Amino acid sequence: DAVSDGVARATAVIDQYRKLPTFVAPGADFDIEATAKGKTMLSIPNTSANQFLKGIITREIAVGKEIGLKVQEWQNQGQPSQWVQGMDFAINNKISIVDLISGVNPAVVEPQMQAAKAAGVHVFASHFYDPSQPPDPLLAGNLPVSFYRQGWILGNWMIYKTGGHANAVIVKSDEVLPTAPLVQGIHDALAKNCPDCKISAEINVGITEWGTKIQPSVQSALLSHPKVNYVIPIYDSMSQFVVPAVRLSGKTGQVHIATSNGTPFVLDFIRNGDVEMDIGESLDWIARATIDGYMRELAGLPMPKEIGVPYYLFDASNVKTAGIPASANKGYGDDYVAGFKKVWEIK
Amino acid sequence: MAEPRFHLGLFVERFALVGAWLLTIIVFSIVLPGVFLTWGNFSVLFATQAPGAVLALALIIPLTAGDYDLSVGATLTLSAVIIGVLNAVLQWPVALAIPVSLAAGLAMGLINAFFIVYVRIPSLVVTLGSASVAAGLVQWISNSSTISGISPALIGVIGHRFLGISLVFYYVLALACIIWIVFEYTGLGRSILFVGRSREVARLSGLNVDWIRAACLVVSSLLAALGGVAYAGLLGAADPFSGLNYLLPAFAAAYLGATAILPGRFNALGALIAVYFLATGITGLTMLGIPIWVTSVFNGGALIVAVTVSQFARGREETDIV
Amino acid sequence: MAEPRFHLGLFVERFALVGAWLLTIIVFSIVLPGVFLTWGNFSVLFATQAPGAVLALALIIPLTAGDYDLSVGATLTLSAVIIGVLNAVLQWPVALAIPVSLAAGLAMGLINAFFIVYVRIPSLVVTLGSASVAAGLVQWISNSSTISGISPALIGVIGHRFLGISLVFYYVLALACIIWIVFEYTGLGRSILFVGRSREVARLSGLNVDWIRAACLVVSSLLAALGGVAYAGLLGAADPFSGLNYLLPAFAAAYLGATAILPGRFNALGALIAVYFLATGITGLTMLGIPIWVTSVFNGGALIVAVTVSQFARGREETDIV
Amino acid sequence: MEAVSSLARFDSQPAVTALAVRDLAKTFGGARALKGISFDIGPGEVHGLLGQNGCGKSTFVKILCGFHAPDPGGQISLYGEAVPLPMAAGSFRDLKLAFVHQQLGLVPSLTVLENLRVSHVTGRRGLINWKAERIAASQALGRFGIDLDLNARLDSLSQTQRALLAIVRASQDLADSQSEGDKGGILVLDEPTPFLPREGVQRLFGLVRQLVGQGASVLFISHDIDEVREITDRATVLRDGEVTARIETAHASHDDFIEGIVGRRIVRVTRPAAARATASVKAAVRDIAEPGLTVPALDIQEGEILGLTGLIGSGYERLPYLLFGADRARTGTLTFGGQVKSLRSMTPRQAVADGMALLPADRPKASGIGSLPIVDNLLMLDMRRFQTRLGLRRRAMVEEAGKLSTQYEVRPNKPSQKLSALSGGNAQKVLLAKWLLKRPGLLLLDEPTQGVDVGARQQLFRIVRQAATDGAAVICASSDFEQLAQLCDRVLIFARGAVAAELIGDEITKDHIAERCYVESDSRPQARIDG
Ligand SMILES: Nc1ncnc2c1ncn2[C@@H]1O[C@H](COP(=O)(O)OP(=O)(O)OP(=O)(O)O)[C@@H](O)[C@H]1O
Ligand SMILES: Nc1ncnc2c1ncn2[C@@H]1O[C@H](COP(=O)(O)OP(=O)(O)OP(=O)(O)O)[C@@H](O)[C@H]1O
Ligand SMILES: [Mg+2]
Ligand SMILES: [Mg+2]
Repeated sequence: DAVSDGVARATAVIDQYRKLPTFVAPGADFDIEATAKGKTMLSIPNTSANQFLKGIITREIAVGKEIGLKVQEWQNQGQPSQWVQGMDFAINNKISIVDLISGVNPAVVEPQMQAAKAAGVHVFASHFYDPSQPPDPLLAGNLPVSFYRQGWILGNWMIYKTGGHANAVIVKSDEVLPTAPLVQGIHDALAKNCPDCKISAEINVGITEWGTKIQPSVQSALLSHPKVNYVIPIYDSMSQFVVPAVRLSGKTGQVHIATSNGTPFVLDFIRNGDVEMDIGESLDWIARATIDGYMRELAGLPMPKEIGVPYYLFDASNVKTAGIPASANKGYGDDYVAGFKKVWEIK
Repeated sequence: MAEPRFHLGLFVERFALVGAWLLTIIVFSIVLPGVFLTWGNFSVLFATQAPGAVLALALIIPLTAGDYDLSVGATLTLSAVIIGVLNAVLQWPVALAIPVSLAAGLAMGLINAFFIVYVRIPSLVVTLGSASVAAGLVQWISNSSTISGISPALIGVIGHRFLGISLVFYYVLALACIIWIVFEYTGLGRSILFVGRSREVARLSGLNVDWIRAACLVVSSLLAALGGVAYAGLLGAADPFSGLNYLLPAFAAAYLGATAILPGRFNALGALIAVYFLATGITGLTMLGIPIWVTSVFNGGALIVAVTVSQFARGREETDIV
Repeated sequence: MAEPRFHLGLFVERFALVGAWLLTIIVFSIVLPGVFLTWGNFSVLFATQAPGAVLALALIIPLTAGDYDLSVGATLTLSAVIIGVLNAVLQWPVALAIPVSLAAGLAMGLINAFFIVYVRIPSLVVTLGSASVAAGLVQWISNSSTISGISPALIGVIGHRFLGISLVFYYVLALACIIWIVFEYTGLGRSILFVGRSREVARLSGLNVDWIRAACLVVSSLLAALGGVAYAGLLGAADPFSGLNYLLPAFAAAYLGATAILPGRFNALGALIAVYFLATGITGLTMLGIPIWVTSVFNGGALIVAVTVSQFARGREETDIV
Repeated sequence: MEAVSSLARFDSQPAVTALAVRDLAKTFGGARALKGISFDIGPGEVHGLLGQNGCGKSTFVKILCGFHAPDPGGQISLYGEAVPLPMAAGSFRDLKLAFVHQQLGLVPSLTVLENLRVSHVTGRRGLINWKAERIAASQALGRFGIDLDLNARLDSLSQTQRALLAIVRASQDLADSQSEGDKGGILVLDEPTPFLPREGVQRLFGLVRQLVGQGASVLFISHDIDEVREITDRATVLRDGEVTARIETAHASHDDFIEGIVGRRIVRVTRPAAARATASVKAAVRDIAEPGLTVPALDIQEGEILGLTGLIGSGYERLPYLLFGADRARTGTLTFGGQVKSLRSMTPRQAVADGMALLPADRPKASGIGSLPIVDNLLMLDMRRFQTRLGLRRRAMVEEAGKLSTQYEVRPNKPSQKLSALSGGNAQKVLLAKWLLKRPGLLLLDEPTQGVDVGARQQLFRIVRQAATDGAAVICASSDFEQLAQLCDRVLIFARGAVAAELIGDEITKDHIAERCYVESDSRPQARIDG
């Protein structure tokens, strides 16, 4: 019937992401060291307090050392005026590349984007747009990532686990660009593969209010929708407030949490049994793919259409491979490191 | 002397907040039948607001003595994160981690007291500064990330349920009663009030103003640290940001509470009621599925409206709290 | 009467903050040769801190009159977001959007003034509440997301460079001078000070205390709204959260500024210097690539240390500001 | 070692002293308020501490209660035992000292009960029994024949009631610190009488005599020579922080005292023979019918100084505030400057604009801004004079303030200093000057020379008189009959909220005013202050 067909399709999707990821070359081999010579890069994260971004930038700095690219982080507390300052710093000091990594919306610093373009500074965005979203025209290049697919996996995970009877509460932050495609992915998964599933509530909480609003909102939602069996905090940093909400409303065991990003403390949550599943991405991989893409642009080669970092599901069965306590780069294997070395023509 | 008699204005003033709370409960019970007015809902409400209630109670102590303490939010976070790092990361037993986090609270209090009382810098400035320093330290020791895996022993002591409500709520209740009794029925409490209302007169009356102010600041930091312990135990994790988010609501509750029960004076019962009044409204609104922004409007609106009602009950007199 | 003569303590007190600023610049210039002490760096610094400086200037007006205004951050955001929605989303011309956002600032000011002056609720309570309401409205009209695409016309007026620095900096400078002159050299400024220091004496001396307080609150909200316009013009976008981030630094700057130039009084030049002193330190630390938590510690530590220096210069006397 | 040597010195004296002060000095940021004073008070003695404004009397009192730390080197001994200096907070209680401070030391925003019982309540170890506190408070007030609502906030009380409250509190505290059989102790009264009507002063003196009879000592500070002569046994006179004279009261005349204090004979201001018959009515009050105060008609002539007085509760002191709009009136009109104004809609703002001036009695709260410089307080109403198109001329303001301070004998003359650094009497001079600068047409004064010393008082009288001669009408509410006698052309005596008698010209003498006050209020069942 329709229900079991849907569950079968969902299971197929999930199985695909439980396999250890494999490296696919983003393009032709090229001499990255020659391209990077004398170049500098300034990475501006959305906020330096975000461990996901911090992890990527730390790896970018390390990878930069390997290939001779000087990478620097523009530390900030998430205030747009600080991003403006970072952009201007890059322009004033003739930095070759500005890396808007996963969060700073180029539209918010438009005057600076223009100035950078005029000054010959290459501004790239990485891990920010969904492939379906048009990038800012002033960008020198864009490495999108499919947030839709993350949503799609999350939706199918619930179908797979509940045998087609998922009843979910989604926690989201509409103000960040990736939210829309990600939530769309969840909706589409349920629509296509599960006639009986439903979303009881979608709770929209601004990032600055996660600490105060997520926990009470989730509690209220669980109490007012007693049949709910999944809470999906779409970004896993939200789960620290969802976990106590589930416990305090006495729904431990009945309500499960699935999320995405692979942040280490959430992997620890999985090991402790508080969270069921987290969709992970290797931060080191993202760092390498990002630098690879930018360098291709500078070398005059075509940039890949997507960042190309595979998703990998962590749950109780494999979370120990990420380390105890979990680390951001463990558990994904390491053939990609060798893969990039080969593509970059490094001995 | 005439015995104090029943006085309608005063009664309205004292119990306007309680009335507002009951009204909120009634309205939501009607709008959300079978969902809102349940033991489950209220037990969750009582437990989760406990850290915020502790902050509000911590605040009223220096406020009564005439000092602001803006650092309580940061101190709560610092204490929670210290427990997280020591217990979950370094694997210390909870019984050792808690004293260290209380010591951190003590240190915050002493630093605040030194600069406010000895160097004589306005309390707003000092605690603004020390909150910023503490927030920095928190980010450093927590590496800006949430630390999970705090020992079930602590979670048990804080979150274990009695009559369906986590123990932490009873602790908060006990704390409020103690503060109430100290303020209303002990010499120390009255001394604090005198110091807060007129430092000069208090000194002329032979009170050791400096020591009293310092003690209030230290106690408020210690309570905030205790709030951090409660927070860590409630969540089983410590996150480096949310203590600050409790700060403004706690201030609102302290001031709102000062319009109730003993109007015109910061008081523990009023503050407690204010915390739960605001939380009840927000819970009801979220259960209705109303967008989150409405809760901000409710928070601010309820604060102003409740104080306005009590102001009109007292004929719009100037209040003594500032 | 003896002419006031050069007095070392007073001099140290007045210029300690300027000295600290210069010292910061010198240290970073040595540590970051060729990068820090450049016109480019400082021109950016001057421009990006302009909205924060406007907030600090807005704050000192009601502070002088004895009222806190915690709502300036929310008002700034509200004004910026209104411009964003009207201009970028609904495609109104900037010349129409700006008056609407100033009108919103005016409304905030009038609401604050009504509850503070007429209903006589403490200003801390009212502005805490109105800030919360405004923050909710901001999330509603902006749908909690950043609005980009604000007209280049506004960006030009605010961000156009003169001598390498965006025009907005000169506006801020002019504003600070106007406030300075009003406070120091006009009867109105003195009247505000009298009202702030003793409402009763001011009233019995024939000053219209209520009007003066109300006017100060309205002006502060209007300035905050202007700050929002500057913010929108500087970024070419409006985000719904960052106004609040400016609030605490602006308070810190207002109080820090009150230790300088005219110690013991909130003053415009002191506040301006304090804003840029704190920003200079943070910029230097950021350029050094020092972890972000250090900047929080710097922010708080610099505030306390600078005030402490000036307190010791004046012999640890009680200050008049609270 | 110190203690021993000082003991030796005290032992050489004939009788044991209650309080012995040796070489006590106090410096405020370079200015020496006390330059090393020494004096003794015997047991059972009432000792006067006298001197001009700013000579250091209150400073001494504040050292004695542990508020100020004295300069090192001085000594204080109580009953032969040296007191460690600076004194620890609150230790004055164990030393059996009790105080009425010049500003009374009460908290306006707390209740009568709390203010009265502060030392008991704050000193308690266990729980407070509010019922017992209430009873004790009622009894203490009852013993003084004062009827006050214990729940009333202090700021709803008149200045007189507050002064009485402070006195009751101090006497109660002293009584409580004395143990059975040992009735020593020292009551320190720093200008307790400016707000007390005559019979209040008599009750205070009765209390003082009772305490002295039990062996306690009293330190009495006042600018009223008659009071000092009536109650003290001996007096010590300070000038500029030094002891300049010791007086045996029994052997000294009124003028001896004045000469001791001021250093010269003073010329008393004398009232012009009679009010000018031709003068026109400057201000006319009609139809005030407030609860507790009725004034159907009252005219004040140009150049006239009209005194208002009465016993406690007679309501006279409210009139200036009602006329000025400082307190809301519901009835009545004021005709002034050619306009009839309803008092209902009167505001201080309007009053100032119309050329009225009000010097309130509550100096710290309603009259002066302690945290602002003298120059700002002084020229507050006159800002416009210094406003040019380029802004205020600050330097000119400071110069002007310096001149005025000289004219009004403000000491020390430092216009940039904060008002709070001035002694009580000097601050009062500054604030009177503030209002007179406006050349008001109607000058309303409430206890204008409170705390002003005998010398400067003549100066202020001269200034007020000059203002009247220049055409102002002056209303002066005061419980100081001597002041009224010297200053006023006409005195209205109030009883039970209405004018009961009018004294004119030569009828106005200190004794006559006192007599009429009693006669008028005795003609009905007794009010609150009584045996
Ligand atoms: N806190 C202070 N700071 C600086 N100077 C002060 C302070 N308190 C008092 N003084 C100065 O000390 C001197 C003595 O003041 P004090 O109050 O003892 O005078 P007093 O004899 O009580 O006068 P009065 O009769 O007017 O009350 C005055 O010159 C006064 O200006
Ligand atoms: N701070 C205060 N100021 C003024 N009055 C107070 C204060 N605190 C308590 N009282 C009054 O003291 C009296 C006794 O208070 P208390 O709370 O001890 O009552 P109680 O012993 O419970 O008496 P009962 O229950 O018989 O009325 C009451 O009239 C109360 O209003
Ligand atoms: Mg004195
Ligand atoms: Mg008298």
